[in-house]
Amino acid sequence: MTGMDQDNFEEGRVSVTERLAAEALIVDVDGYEGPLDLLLTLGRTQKVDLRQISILQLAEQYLAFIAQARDLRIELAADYLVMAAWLAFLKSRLLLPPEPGSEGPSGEELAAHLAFQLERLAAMRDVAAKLMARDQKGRDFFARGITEDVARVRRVTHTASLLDLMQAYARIRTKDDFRPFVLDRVSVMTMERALERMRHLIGFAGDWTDIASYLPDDWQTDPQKRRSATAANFAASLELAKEGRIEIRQGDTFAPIQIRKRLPREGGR
Amino acid sequence: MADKAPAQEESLFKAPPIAEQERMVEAILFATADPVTLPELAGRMPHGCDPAEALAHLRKRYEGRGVNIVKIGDAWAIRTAPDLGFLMQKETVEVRKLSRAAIETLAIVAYHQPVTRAEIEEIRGVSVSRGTVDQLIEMEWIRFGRRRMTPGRPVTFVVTEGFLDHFGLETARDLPGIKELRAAGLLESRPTPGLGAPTDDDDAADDDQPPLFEDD
Amino acid sequence: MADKAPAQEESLFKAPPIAEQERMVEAILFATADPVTLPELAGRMPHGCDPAEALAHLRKRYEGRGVNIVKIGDAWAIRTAPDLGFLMQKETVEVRKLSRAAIETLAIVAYHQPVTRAEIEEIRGVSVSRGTVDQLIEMEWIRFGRRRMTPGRPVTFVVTEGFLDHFGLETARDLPGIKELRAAGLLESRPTPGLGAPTDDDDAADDDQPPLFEDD
Repeated sequence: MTGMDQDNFEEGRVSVTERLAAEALIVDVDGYEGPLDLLLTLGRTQKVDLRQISILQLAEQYLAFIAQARDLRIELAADYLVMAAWLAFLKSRLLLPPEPGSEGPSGEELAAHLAFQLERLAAMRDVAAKLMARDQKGRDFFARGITEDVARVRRVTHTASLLDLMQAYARIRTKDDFRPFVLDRVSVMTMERALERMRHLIGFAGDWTDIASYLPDDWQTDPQKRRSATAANFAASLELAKEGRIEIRQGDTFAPIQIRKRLPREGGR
Repeated sequence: MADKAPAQEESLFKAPPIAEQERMVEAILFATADPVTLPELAGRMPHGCDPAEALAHLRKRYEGRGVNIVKIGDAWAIRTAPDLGFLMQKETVEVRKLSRAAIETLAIVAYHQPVTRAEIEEIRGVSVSRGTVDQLIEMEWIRFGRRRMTPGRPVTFVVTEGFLDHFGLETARDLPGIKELRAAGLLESRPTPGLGAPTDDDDAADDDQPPLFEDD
Repeated sequence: MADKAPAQEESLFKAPPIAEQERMVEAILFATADPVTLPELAGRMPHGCDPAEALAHLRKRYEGRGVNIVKIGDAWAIRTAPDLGFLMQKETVEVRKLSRAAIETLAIVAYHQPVTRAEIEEIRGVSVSRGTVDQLIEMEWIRFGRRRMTPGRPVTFVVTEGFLDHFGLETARDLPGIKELRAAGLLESRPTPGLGAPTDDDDAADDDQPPLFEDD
């Protein structure tokens, strides 16, 4: 496509100045936002309204540019070469009378579309500049500096269904193996009570001691009382451990749970 | 304000009219992230401006408005009028399931009312935290009943109308009994002879406060 | 305004007088940097309020002041008067420098929206890098619009409310020069002779993706 042009540019015949001028135009080829942008730039050199631009002339300018770039061994992206091929085709369409019976759009139609594209791109450039020249937030006008964020007051309401209620009650009732309900307060040891007791005792125990040994004597025989006291003691132990007053260990699953007073400066449990 | 502007212009050579200064102070107070002091205002406004005067005008202008010019330490800021603070809240209601402790306590109160705290603890086998009871009272699902005529005269808890309403019960007696719970598969079927609903022996003494329901 | 309040009170049972509603709108708009829609206003004001009416009054009240009530899309905000920007050097935020490609892409989206990537490329005559689009999306100036009902169902891009806010536009119809461009036929999508409309081949693979985005 550019073979005929290349002949005109023999290495020796290009003067240094010409060469520099060409380079100045071409070296910046990366600066062009694609072939359409390059065409627009070249079109501007025609100094005419884009509506009256000579597409034929533009095609020639473009092809010359590509030829120069090649001559200077500048790598051109494929886009530019595709456009060159298309413009060469357009040029031939514009110059030669249409072949009888040939299909497809006429050269004029193609040229008009290219002119439209150039005009549209130029217009978008123009409005883009106008847009950026507008007053901008954070530069020319400002939003509120002290914002009072809307406090999201999260009101939590709790709910339960009748089923929840019944299940809860059933849970409590099954816990005790359906023993007839009696208010046998005497056989329940509260954690508070166990805690109170253990707080005093813990100081006297030397090394690791089974928590079972902390059960009061009169709570050890009756299984119900023993169970309650054990649970209370265990809960109290956890509480004391949480307070950092004792350490708890259990050798294995179901092995005796042992506690001891926490010794200062000794890690581990 | 407009009538003051010319006088101002004479005395402060080249300074913008006071109405204009007021606009400036307004914009600065609005856009600045922190309260602004008078020297800061003066530093940002054109030479010869009188920010104190402009501020006084502005302050007056915002009197009774939705936002006011307020002094914070040595500095000035625009703030929401105190009476409109409620607009700065957006209430979102989050519904959560009642905790296990609360629902169990509630169930015990419902089935055993009137019931004392000690009794609740005995039935649950663990102590009942104050928070749990308070929460149920706050939800208006339980309330204090009559004091028990036993040593220490402990207060009792009963369920409220609100409770009945929420659970769609006409009376607490409508709560399904143990047999029905079992039939519904809520209790493991392990019939124990003689087991009924709670018997509440202690309540027998409470003849001044009739039990709300009979067991099945 | 005060003279209108009683009538208002009659027509809107129990709603606060319009002057009071105006204060409320004022407080709400002052409290936030983001535009607030009428439904949002109504949601925060007492029942029966007419924020649109209150806003109209308020807007008038702030005409010519240091801060103005501006409309941005469907929402409202207070912004400093543009002529006072020079006072705000301290508040100026360094806007990230946009590349020429990004600026052009933004303008094309704004003037041609909803527009597909293929259409943007057709207008610029060069492929649009993912980074450019990503940057504009990240700045919240453009977003995905509805999918185009053409083969491949390509996604489209539209500008956001944030874009309108940033450039002080009430709607995209207020874009500078848009009428002239339309009159000149430069906003039409004209197919390349002999080629038909742009085909968006690259988006063809996307049609398994449901239309995530609505266009407004």
